[in-house]
Amino acid sequence: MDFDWMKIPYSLLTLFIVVNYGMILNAFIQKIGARVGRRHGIPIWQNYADLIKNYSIRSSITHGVMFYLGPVFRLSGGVGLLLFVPTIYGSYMFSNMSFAGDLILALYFVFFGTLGMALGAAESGHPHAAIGITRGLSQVTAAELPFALAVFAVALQYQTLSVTDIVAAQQGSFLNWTLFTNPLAVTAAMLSFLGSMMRPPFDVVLAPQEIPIGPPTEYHSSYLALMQTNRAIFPIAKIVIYMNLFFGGAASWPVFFLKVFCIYMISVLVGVVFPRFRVEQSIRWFLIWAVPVGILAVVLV
Amino acid sequence: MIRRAFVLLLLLALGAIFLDLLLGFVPATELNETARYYAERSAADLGTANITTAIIVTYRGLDTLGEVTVLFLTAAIVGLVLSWGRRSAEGPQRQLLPTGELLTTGKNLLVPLILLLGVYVFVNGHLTPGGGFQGGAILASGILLMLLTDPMKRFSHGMISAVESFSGLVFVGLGLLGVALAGGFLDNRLLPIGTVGELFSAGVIPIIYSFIGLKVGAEFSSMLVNLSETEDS
Amino acid sequence: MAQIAMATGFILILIGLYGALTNRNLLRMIIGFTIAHSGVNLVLVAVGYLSGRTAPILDSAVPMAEAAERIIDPLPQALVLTAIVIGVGVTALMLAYAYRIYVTKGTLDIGKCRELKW
Amino acid sequence: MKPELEKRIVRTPDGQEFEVDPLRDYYCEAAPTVMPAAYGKIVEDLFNWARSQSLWILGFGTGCGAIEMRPLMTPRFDAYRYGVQWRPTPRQANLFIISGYLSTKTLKRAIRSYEQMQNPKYVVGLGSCTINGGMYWDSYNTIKCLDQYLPVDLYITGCMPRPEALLQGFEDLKKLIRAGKCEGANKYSENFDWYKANQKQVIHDWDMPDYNW
Amino acid sequence: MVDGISFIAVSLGAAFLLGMLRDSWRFAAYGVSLATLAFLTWNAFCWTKGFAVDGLVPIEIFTAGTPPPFAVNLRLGLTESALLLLVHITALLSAIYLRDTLMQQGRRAMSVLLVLCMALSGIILTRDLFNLFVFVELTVIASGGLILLSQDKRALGAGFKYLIVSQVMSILLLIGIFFAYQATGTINIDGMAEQSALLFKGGFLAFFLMFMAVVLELKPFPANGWALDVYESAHPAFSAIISAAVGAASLIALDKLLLIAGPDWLMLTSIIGLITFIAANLFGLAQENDRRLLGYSSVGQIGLVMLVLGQKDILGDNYLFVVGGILLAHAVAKAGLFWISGLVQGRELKDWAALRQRPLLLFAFASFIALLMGLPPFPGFYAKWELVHALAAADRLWLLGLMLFASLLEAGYLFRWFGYVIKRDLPEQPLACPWHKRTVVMLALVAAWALAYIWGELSPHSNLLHLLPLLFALAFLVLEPLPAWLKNLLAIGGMVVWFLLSYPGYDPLQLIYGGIILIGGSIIFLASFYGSAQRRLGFYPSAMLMYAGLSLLIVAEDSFNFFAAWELLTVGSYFLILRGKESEPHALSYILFSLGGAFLILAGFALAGLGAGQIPLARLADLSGQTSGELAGWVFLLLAIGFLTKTAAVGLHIWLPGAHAEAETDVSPMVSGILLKAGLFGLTMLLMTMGKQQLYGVELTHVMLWIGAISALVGNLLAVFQEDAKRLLAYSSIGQMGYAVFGLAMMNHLGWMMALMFVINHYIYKSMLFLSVGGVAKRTGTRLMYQMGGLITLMPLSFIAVLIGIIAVSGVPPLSGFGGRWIFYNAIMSDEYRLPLVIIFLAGPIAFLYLFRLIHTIFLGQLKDEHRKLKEAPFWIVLPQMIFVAFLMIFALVPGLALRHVDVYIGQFFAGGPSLNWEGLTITSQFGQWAPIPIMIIIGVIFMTLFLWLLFVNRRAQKVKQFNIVFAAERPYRPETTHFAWNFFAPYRKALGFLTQPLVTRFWETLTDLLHQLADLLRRFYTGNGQTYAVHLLLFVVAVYLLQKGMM
Repeated sequence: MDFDWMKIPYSLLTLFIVVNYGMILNAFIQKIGARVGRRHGIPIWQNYADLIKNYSIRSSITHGVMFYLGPVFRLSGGVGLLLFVPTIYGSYMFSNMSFAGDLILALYFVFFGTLGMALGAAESGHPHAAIGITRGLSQVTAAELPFALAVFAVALQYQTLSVTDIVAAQQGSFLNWTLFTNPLAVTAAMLSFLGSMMRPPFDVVLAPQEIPIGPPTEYHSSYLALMQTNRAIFPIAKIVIYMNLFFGGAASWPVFFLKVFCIYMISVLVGVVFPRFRVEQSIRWFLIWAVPVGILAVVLV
Repeated sequence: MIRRAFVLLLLLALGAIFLDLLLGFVPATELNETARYYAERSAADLGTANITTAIIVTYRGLDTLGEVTVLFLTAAIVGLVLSWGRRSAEGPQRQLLPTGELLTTGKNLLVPLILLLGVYVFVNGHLTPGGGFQGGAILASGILLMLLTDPMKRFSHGMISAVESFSGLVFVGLGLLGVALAGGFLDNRLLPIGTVGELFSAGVIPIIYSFIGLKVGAEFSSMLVNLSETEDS
Repeated sequence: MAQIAMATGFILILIGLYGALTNRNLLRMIIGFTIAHSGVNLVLVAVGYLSGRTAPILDSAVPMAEAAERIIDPLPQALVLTAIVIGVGVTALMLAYAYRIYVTKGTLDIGKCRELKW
Repeated sequence: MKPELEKRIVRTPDGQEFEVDPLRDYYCEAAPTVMPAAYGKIVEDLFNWARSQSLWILGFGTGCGAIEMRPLMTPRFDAYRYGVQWRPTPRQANLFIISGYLSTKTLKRAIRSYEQMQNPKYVVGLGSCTINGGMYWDSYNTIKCLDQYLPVDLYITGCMPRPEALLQGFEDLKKLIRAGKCEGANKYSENFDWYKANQKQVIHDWDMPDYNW
Repeated sequence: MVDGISFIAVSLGAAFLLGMLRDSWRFAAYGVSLATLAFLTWNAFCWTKGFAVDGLVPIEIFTAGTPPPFAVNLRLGLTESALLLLVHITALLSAIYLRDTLMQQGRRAMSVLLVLCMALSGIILTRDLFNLFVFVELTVIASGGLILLSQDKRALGAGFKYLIVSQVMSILLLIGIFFAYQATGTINIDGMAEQSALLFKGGFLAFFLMFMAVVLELKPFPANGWALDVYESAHPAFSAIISAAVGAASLIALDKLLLIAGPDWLMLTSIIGLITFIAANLFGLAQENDRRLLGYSSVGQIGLVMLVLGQKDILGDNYLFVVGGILLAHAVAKAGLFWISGLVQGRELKDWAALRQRPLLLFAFASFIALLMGLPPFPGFYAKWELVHALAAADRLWLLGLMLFASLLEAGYLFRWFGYVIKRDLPEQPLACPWHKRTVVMLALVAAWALAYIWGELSPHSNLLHLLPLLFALAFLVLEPLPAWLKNLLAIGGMVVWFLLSYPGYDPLQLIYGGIILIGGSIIFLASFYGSAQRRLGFYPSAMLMYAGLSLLIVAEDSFNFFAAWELLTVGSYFLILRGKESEPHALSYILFSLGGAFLILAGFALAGLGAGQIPLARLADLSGQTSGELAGWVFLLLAIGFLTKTAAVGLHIWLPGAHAEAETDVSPMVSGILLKAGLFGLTMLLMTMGKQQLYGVELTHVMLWIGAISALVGNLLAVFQEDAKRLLAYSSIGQMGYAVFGLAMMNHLGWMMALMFVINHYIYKSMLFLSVGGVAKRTGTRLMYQMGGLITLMPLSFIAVLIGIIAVSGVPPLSGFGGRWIFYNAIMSDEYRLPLVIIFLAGPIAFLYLFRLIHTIFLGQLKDEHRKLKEAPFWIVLPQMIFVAFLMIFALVPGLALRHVDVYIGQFFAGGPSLNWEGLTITSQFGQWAPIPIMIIIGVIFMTLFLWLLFVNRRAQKVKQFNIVFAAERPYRPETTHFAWNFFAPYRKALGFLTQPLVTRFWETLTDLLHQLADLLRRFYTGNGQTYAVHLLLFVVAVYLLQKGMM
């Protein structure tokens, strides 16, 4: 097979753009949260400071080999997810590594990081880490379900599993977006989106005071820095999928920034308004409110 | 009480079945094919005057063999069962009052006559109403009389058993000879059938019937003796 | 005639069975069965009876040629004899059993022989 | 010593017996090492800037000062805008505020928490109690001078200092960090024996390894 | 050979001769008896051989030189001679067995035994009704005498009850015979048969009474209380005679009567037989006394034969084959079991555990149980096959169904008993086994296998004992004394050689299954080298039996061979599962579900046969074309449910967790990784031939979709809440099989590809996981996960196996599990059923939960004190795991190696549907693409970059120990309280726990409880009172009378 080596620098470029955008977006979102709480909020570059500080920590400890692998899995998951999905529609170079697989690859690769993180955190031997993981996994099983249904509905609608083809089908007018052609699927997917963004009301997994930070309790310094990096990439990578599937994709970087921002804002706005669910409550919530919508979407498509 | 009522009810139902049988029963007016065959052929073929005897000893000799075996078996089992009790209790024998003179004399007088009658009945089984079973029963009644008059009298088990078994063997042996020499198992025509109505006629029927008589007599006696010996324990 | 005998026989059977099934004493049961057996034999003989005929023995009264018209069915007669003897055998066996049960258990009550059940 | 920490005999599933010494088997016994700044000046300046702009306070309230720290998160004071935030786990925190008097019992926990933080890490003593015992100067179970037990980078005086004083203290601390003068962790490692001796002098039921990794 | 009359004359003569001997000549008397019996046995054998092999014509024996019907006549044919052989051989062996008793009781007892033989011979030979009566009475009296031989005082009461009942029977019989004679004018059976019109005009009642009397001899329910008492208390050797010989003779008496009767009576006979069969087996469930249980079983088996007698009209030429098969199997097995019961000292079923002291006796016991159950290769198997086919062809389905149900009840108590024998503690009293008794049992064993061979030869289908794999498995019985490593080597060698031999004949589908079974099986056998210092008695025959069944299954071309292989693998795996430590109840439920499923399959094949004895499997395809109505749908339904029991579909799954979890370390992967594929293969075969079927408008494959989906959900969900690692894996298998069933049921090309992908994947990773978990459990001495933890450094290889395994299971790229998921999505794209998909979607992520739990609670977290010195799992257990890891990697990179050919092959069946394109490195479908190698490379590069960088940055990181964790300024004290493992997914349980309510378990438990309680309640009806029994008898007569009146 002939591989276009130029894809590598372009992928790195994509990565670079997304990391920075993610960092700023995260800070921006925190600022929104602060403003809702009538605070001034953090400076927009705060995340860079935190990241550099964590990389600059001099000492570190390790609990074993899986302890290293946790953050590695986590960040690989984020980066891989980003690279397996075409970022900019119509751009050969910014389609990154999406030749390797289709929507299903992306869908399942989401779990790569989750699984690795769970393993790494568990290796630390800290019970709170394990509790956090059980909460997270429990919740994600329910939260992913409406999304999977919506994806399936969309795939059925367009009769393809290729992300590029799905985006292509939505071009022309914004009325061609799945949002308008299949509102049920989008509703289900967006409800699931709330759950997978680790924001209130679905962030009991981290529960900072109850089980200090949850899974990454023992993580620090460069380990934590890798995870922070992922925290910048992963939501964006995820939103890219949503954008491509439901909101017509993005044909250029400005559209990309705008759409990602808007989609991210949905979870933020919900998050700042609602209090936190317990795990079983959120599972029930997804099953009662989101899944039926997804089922309707699949059945009616 | 409920149980009795239930049994009664069931028996009434059974009675209803029987009633059904009874009402459906049409008495024959003519002999059927089988009976006619016997009536017409037995005297000619087998030389017996008593058709029933012909049937018992020859035509359905196998039944009779079974019948004799039943008695043999019963005697053996009764002997087996009762002998356990005896074995366990070899205590001193019970003393009875002596039997009266009248009874003893009567017995002495009657027993030979009874035995003679018995022998007569089975020897003439092919000619007159009677036969081995009846004769044997009469023989056994003689033994019973002896037992009544002298409850402590002991008969030789070995002797009775030997007579019984020997008779049985002869019966089977004659039957097998029939296979070899005549028409089949238990065919009576080993010997010439002679003239109907004479004592020495009907082939081996009188012989077989005599041995049946002996055997039945021995078996009944054996049972009686065994039962009477249970008195001891 | 035959029907009367037969009916009597059936009644005897029922009486015998009733006795055998309601009395708990082994000896009484045996007697019940004996009565029933008598009834059976009566029925059997009645089956072979043809009214107005004589016993199946050839003699001067019944010459061979007329036998088929003069005698009753000889077969039931013969079979009944067998049946009687077998009945005697079974009765004797039952008596032996009753004796053994009495010796081992000291009772003649059938209701006491219930170690085996279910 | 708690019975759980005493040596004990354990049976393996296949029946052999061996001794477990919890203190040695469960805990790492290595001593802390001095970790000087390893990179060039520019890089270290950047790092120090980042460290100063990202003060993650360990959520550990010792004395009455703890109550003064809460308002910092409220809209009125909003410490977040200065890059200050609270972390519930010492692994991720780099600033330890001893918020008031420290009983010897709490000292033990404070030492353990401090040692579980990663180098570089900073200690701020809050209020007069941490400086000289304050109103508890003659108490039998509080320590009088925090400096003898943990390397303090900055004291904020007052009884109690107001949140504004705390904010001022953070700004001063930032200056110290940016100047590269906050090497408390290295100081602790260099004078490890001295600190340990002081600590053990007041903590009589010492039942942990010398350094809590 | 000697004239037929000798069977009567010789034994009678000998009996009379015994009477002439002295009481003290006991040896002589015993010698005469044995010689007589031996002579007659030989004679019967010669006759049987003459009729069977040399083609003699049946002979008539006239007595009294007069032709029938005027004199008694006898007939000797094949049936008669075979039964005579049975009677005499049983009597001869029992006489040998009874040596001490007979010597003690003397010649009278011997003559009673001889007379019994003679009476039975009479019943068998005679063609005359009254003669039959005489011999029946003789049998009664002789039996009454022999019952007395028992040491058991209770036998007296039982014997008396027997006599009471016999009296009533003889009254009925006599009256019946005479009235029948009166109606027809003949007393000969053949004569009466000719006159049957006459008989039924006036003499209906007469025949009814005769019929009832003979039926009552066969101990029909409910008039059989006495028989049970007799079986329980009589001497076992005598019980053997009653059960085997007397039963057989009574059956032929009934057969003779049925000659007279018309077809109406046949059905009546069948119904009586059926009720008896059901009731006896039901009551058997509640029995703990061995002999009484055998009694119930005897009564039941005789009932079954009665049922078959009643089906004479439809069995045609097979009548003798079927009756003979069942009857002889019953006779040999029951006689053998009764003889063994004489060796066992205790009278409770669990006392039979003493048999374990003598492996040969144990083998005999197992053979007898198999013989009774009609498992292959025993005659009952062939007979039941024919019977069921005939019943199905004649549309007597209710009879078929009830019969199979009762057989299942029978299996219930027989296998429970077998479980007791294998698993219960050795009783205090050892076996009493003098050599002559043992020899007798061994002769019965030989007879059992001889019958198996003969019936195989007689069978219109193939003789199973000619099948090489089966023989190879049986050969291991002989090889048992060898050391285990040698046997293991032989087993592996055998399987590999068989694979190489059969390889050219396989089509691609068979190749996949064959590869998994034979090569995969060999790899798992590597693990058996561990601990091969012991001999592992019973392991290799069982395992090889299972593999023999499996390897025959995939090459079976007709329904008969398929079903035989199915039964073989079921039995083999049952033995294997039973070997586990606590596996007794689970093995029982496994075999019951499996047999239930097998019966459904049998019924399905029978229905599909349309009157033919067997059909090529390919012919199933023509079924819907050939028949009208719903037949094809029913066949599909029955077969599918049968196969679904093996894949443990939800509702039928409750056997699996226990069976897989409790099995030995190297057995779990066999029964999970390989055995479950049998069900899938069955489904594949079924769907490939029959395709989609409808029943009452319901699309059955659609129902299967639902079943598959719900299995996946329930299996996964239940796995989440297990504390026991092996149970977790077992439940996970239920879920995985659910996926595979779902894939098959989709009935499209890609669905099948997915199912096959699951077949391969599930084999690899489930075997691997079971092995590594088994290895860990071996080292830690527990299977409870919360008692483990932190083993990663101690058992790194096991950890790697589990890690790779769970990544593969969860379907995360880049490992091979993802391939399955990818194909799955492509498959559902073209599928019109959407609702079950929702459930599958829900099930998917749940797998993460239990997989994470598995790896976390065992290998991560806190190490326990007592495990600090553990070593890595044994080499032989780790080796196959590493092979599997390599497999998994290769399969992940180049799935095309295995799947391309199958893809083409399956394509033939789903022409025109979407398929896959395997060109180049990327696999493309109509909807998307998947490039395993680029995925692996991309992920690998990212991963390694980050990993190396992190390692570099933290090169000076301090390695800390297990309690160096932040603990809210405190510190943990004990690993036990720090390891978060128990009730791991508590919030999940709160949210979705209601879905794991053990409804199915409760359903089956209620059902079995109900059956047991019903049995316990109803058996009280046998009060033990002789008079009550006689009342039952009368009640039965009246009831049948009313029934027959109603039917006519």
